[in-house]
Amino acid sequence: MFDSLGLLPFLPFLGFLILFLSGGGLPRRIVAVVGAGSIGLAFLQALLLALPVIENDSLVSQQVIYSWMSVGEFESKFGLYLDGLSSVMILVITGVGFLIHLYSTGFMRDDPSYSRFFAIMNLFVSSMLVLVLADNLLLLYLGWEGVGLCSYLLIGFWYSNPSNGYAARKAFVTTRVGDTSMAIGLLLLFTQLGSLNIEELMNGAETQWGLGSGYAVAASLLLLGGAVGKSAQLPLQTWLPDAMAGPTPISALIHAATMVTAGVYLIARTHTLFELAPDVQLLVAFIGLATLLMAGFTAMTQRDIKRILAYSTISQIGYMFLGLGVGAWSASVFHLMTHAFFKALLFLAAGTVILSLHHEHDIFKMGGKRKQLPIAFASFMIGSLALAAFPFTSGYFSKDEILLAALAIEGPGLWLWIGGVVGAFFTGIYSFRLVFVVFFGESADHHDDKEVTGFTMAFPLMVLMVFALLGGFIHPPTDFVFSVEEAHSEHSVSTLIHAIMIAVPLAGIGVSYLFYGARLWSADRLLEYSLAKKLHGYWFSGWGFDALYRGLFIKPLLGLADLNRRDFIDSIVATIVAVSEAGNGLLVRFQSGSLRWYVLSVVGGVAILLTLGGLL
Amino acid sequence: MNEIPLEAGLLLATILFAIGLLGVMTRRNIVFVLMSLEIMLNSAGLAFVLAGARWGSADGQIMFLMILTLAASEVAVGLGLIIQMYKKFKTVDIDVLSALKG
Amino acid sequence: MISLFYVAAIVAVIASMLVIIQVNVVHALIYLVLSLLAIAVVFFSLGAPFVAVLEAIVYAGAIMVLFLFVVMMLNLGHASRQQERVWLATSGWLLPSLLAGVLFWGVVSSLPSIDLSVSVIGAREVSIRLFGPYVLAVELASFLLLAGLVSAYHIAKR
Amino acid sequence: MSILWILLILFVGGVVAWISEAINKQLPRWLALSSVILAMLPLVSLMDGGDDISSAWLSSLNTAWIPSLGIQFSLAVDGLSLLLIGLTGFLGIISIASAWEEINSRVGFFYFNLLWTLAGVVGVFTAVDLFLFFFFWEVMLIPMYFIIAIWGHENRKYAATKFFLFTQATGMLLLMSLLGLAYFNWKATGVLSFAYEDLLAVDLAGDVERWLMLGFFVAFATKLPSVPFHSWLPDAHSQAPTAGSVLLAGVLLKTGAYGLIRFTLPLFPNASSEFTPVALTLAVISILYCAKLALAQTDLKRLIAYTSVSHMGFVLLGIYAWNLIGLQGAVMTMLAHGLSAAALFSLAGGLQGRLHTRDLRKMGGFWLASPKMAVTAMFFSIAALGMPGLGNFVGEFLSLLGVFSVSVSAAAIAALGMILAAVYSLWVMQAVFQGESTATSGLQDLNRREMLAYGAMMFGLLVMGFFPNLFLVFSDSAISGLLSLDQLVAVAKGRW
Repeated sequence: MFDSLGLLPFLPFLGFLILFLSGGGLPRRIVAVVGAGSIGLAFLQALLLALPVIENDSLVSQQVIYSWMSVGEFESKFGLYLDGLSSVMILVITGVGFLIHLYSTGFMRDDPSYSRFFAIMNLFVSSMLVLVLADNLLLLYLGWEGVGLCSYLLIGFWYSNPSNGYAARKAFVTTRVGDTSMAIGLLLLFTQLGSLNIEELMNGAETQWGLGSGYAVAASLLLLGGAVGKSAQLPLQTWLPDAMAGPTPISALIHAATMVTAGVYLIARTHTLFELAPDVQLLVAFIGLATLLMAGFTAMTQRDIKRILAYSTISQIGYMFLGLGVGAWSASVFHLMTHAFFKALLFLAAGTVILSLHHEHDIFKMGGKRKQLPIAFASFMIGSLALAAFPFTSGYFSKDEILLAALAIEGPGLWLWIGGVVGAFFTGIYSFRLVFVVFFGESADHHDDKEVTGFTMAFPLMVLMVFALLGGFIHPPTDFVFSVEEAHSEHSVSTLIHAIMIAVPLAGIGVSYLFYGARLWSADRLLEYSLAKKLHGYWFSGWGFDALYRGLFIKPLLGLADLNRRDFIDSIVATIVAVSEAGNGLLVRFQSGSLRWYVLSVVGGVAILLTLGGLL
Repeated sequence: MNEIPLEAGLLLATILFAIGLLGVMTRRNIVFVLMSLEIMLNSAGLAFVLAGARWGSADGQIMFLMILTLAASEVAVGLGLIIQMYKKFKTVDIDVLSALKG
Repeated sequence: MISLFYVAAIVAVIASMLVIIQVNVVHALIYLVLSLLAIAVVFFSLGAPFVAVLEAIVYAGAIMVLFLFVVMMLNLGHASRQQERVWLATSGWLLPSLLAGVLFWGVVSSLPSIDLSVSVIGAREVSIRLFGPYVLAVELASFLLLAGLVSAYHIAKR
Repeated sequence: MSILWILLILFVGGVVAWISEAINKQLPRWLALSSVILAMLPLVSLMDGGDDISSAWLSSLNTAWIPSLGIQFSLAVDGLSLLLIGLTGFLGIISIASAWEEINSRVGFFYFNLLWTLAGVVGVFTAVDLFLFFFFWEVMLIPMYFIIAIWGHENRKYAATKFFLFTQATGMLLLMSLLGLAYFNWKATGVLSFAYEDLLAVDLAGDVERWLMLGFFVAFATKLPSVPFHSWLPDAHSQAPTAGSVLLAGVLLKTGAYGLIRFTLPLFPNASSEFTPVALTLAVISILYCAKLALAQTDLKRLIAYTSVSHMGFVLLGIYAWNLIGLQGAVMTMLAHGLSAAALFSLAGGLQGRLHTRDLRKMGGFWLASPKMAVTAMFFSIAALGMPGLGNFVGEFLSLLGVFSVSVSAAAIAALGMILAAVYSLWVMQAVFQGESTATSGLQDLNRREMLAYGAMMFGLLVMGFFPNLFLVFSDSAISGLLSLDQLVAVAKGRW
């Protein structure tokens, strides 16, 4: 029974069902047990399923549960598929997901909608598992949209504040744009290749479409649209920072374990297609590069602790895209995994900070908290080190692999590498800016805040700290999936390159220290220059994308909606009505009720007839 | 006997008809309207008699008799209505009766 | 005979004209009687003595008396004559005159020009025709009169 | 025979419900409910194979009606009709449930109208004599007119008249077209017949076929409705009582789609295939234009009405793809939209019953006071925006898939409707249930009867979403039959 793939997404779904159908009537303790327990069980089962695959990465297990829909030649099965790639994913999703759930049982303990929270979280995990296990793109799309829905429900979890609702809708609609592109991609793939099964599609694409064929370009572009939306890459990245409106564990779940990695997973899953369209693949790399730089700049200017982390996520996913774009599939998945560890750590630690400081988000109102919040401090230190790719932390290995792979490709490779290294520099700056401002210096407020903690909240942090530090030594079993002889290009790289890649993040940390740790330099003084100020404003608003989209899409759409609120087609109908009513009004006036007028009309009529008779 | 031009007789009938019509169209007093109607009926009768005389037949006169009975009953009913109208509206202005409106 | 026709015709036209421009109802009624009598003379001159007599008796006699009674019952006084003057003074004559003129012209332009040889058709011929082929018409006329009687009674009674 | 029973039970049940009001005010409700349930029983016997082995139909019935004009009383059911009759029965029960507390005046007459509308719809779905079809087409229209005009809201006369005029005027076009069709058949064969199968074989000249097709198309497109014949729908929906909205959105609109599938395309294959680009354009415009209009509405029911038009655009799209996938998509969309729109309208009706307004600007933050209602509304909004796993997605995806092989651009542009659907669905949720609470006091949550009805609809949508094959299997043979028939006709004419 436990080797059934179908059970894996079903366990969280069962949790969801129990919590949903009970309608909030269960005691909190049971809700916590059901909510976190279902994910815990799922994690155990995922381990059971994934261990054989880790031992032998050519192992593939498949299970068709039933035929979902079949019409004529179109058939989509509810079929699940487990290989090295999905093994990594299910472990990350259920493992990190379980820790987040465990943490949430403590974090959310005072919330009135405790049960609703866990119900949606479970559904979220369940959808994500369907997404990564699906053997066909339609089922993948089911999970894909399920994830989107749950993110909407969770971001808008505190629904009574309209701005949360706005953020939630923004997230859903923005990703829906990408989803629609992906749906069209599905239509194209089925129409051309006659199947939506991923294996068949990839084989079909390889055999039927040549390298660089138009179909491959179109299909991969459309799928890329979907991936860009879910993974918050340019140009659809704007929803992610606003998605911070939800409770912090949700941010952790969205950023680390689930949603945003879906795009990376999709591209990795359909990598054959992207290899057939090298231009599109290069585009992926450049999107990743542009996003990581953009987000890096923006992260340096933010004040909200969660927004900083959000931009860092965008930036790190940018690295993954960069890796995908240069064909370093394994490296990207590796980075996805390590990122899941340290980003979950950072978010959960941020949650502790926020909860301990009574929902304070502004980092400049914190300061000197390392004594008060020791666990959070340790978590932040380790998480930030990993994020900044400090040597031998988990982030170091994965980022290294991606950058080396970028360097290895001909042509634009060097530029991609330079961009990535510059991004790493910024990562160093902004991650430690956060650490220095929050935990060092003087205490900015007079509160003597106690760290909110407890086993359920501390334990996940501990575990994640270990993985964030040492996760780099885990090797994801994806070599067989990508079957490329990419891997070890290290021997061809000079030590200089290595030195640069180690030195740059350290330099970033150092700069950050000078600004915010030692306060030898001051960012405020920098801002006195008008150029710097302008740039700061620009970066602070996320490069003005929100304003751009508001002007480009939202306003015209709303304007259009307002312009024609009453449906001009109806006014055509209304015109017919008005004309006949006017005619009626005119004729009614003739029928005045005056007898003399009637006689006059009769005589007039006869006179006209006579005259006409005379004339003709 | 002398010859009377038919044209002259019909012209008389037409003139009388036109006068009656003019009266019906212009007068607002309903009694005058009824009188004008009588003139018109008469002119029609005259035309019948003329036509009968033209063919030397009695049929025209018989038609006149029909018109006569018609006129008699019309006047009887019409005058009854005038009295009712006067009772109800205290006026003989025909324009007051304008309920026949669309 | 022919001069009688013309004289009577002119009297009839003038009298009718005066009927429709009167202010006083009683005066108008007198002119109407005159007009009817003149037409009776026309009938006579056309060789129709029977209808001429009927015109005088029934029309100028009986029907006009009915009118007279009604006018008496209405008892329209001085105020109504004033009102009539106001109504008559308006330019309301223009369009009706034009229309009546057009109608008149339309009929007149198509009048035949035949001379009648007048021969007297008396009560006998009329009666033979009336109670012969036209007997159904007589019945209809009687029904009409009965209906007129009943309805006049009913209306006037309320 | 079983079809006749359905019709008879509904017609007689309506009359009995009317009369029974004199005895007891409660009686019409129970009678109506039981007669709808009773009427659906014969369907069960049709579910497995049917009782008519001799023909392609599952069940059929044929007697002379007006023999001198060649009009027969002939009914027949195939898988497609079966699904739609099932939907009719289901929503009939839902609408009776939603009228349970809302309708308190002239109760008997209300249920009479309701049942006769249902009977008319069932007749439309089963008639295979075109004249009889037209007869039922009118039968379902007039009681609906009364439902709107008598039990509607503030502007009911206008809405009812508009509804009536639109459908009646285009119904006349339908009548003219079908008379024309019968006439040309008579001229060709010397036999005056209105039978569906006879008329399928008529060979028409190009222009004649085009004009006759247009008559059918306009009538059905008005009922569907599609731009530019849609403007009666928002008025009718916003004014109709809840039960009327449920029937209108859930069932009556589907008769238009059914007519297109059953009659317009098979009867006029050549003209229809010429017409395809126009129809697809109209469908795409319907989807996008009405979604855009929905964004601007402040009247909740009007908004849902516009979304209905938008979703029916997918049906039109799927139909004019004229392949198995597209048509199955259209059928699924019809079924799923029947449930989701009916549920949304009755939620809007429930809100109106509680708040006495449909104005979105006066709502907000009801989640706290009535979480069950909020979750229910969320579920159906999600269904409406095409969430995979619910019926609407299956329908819309298959429609798009079917169309994609016919016209890539139509499918791609129509897919944008899915974005707009997300925008307006979520906006409604925000406006009504989320945000700060404004009128929380006195807003009752769903009661048990409502929960039962919504629960049934949710269950239906979930089954459709996860096990669409259960439904598709019924319509599969029917639609394949129509498709092959069409090709046969076309081949016989040598113009394919």
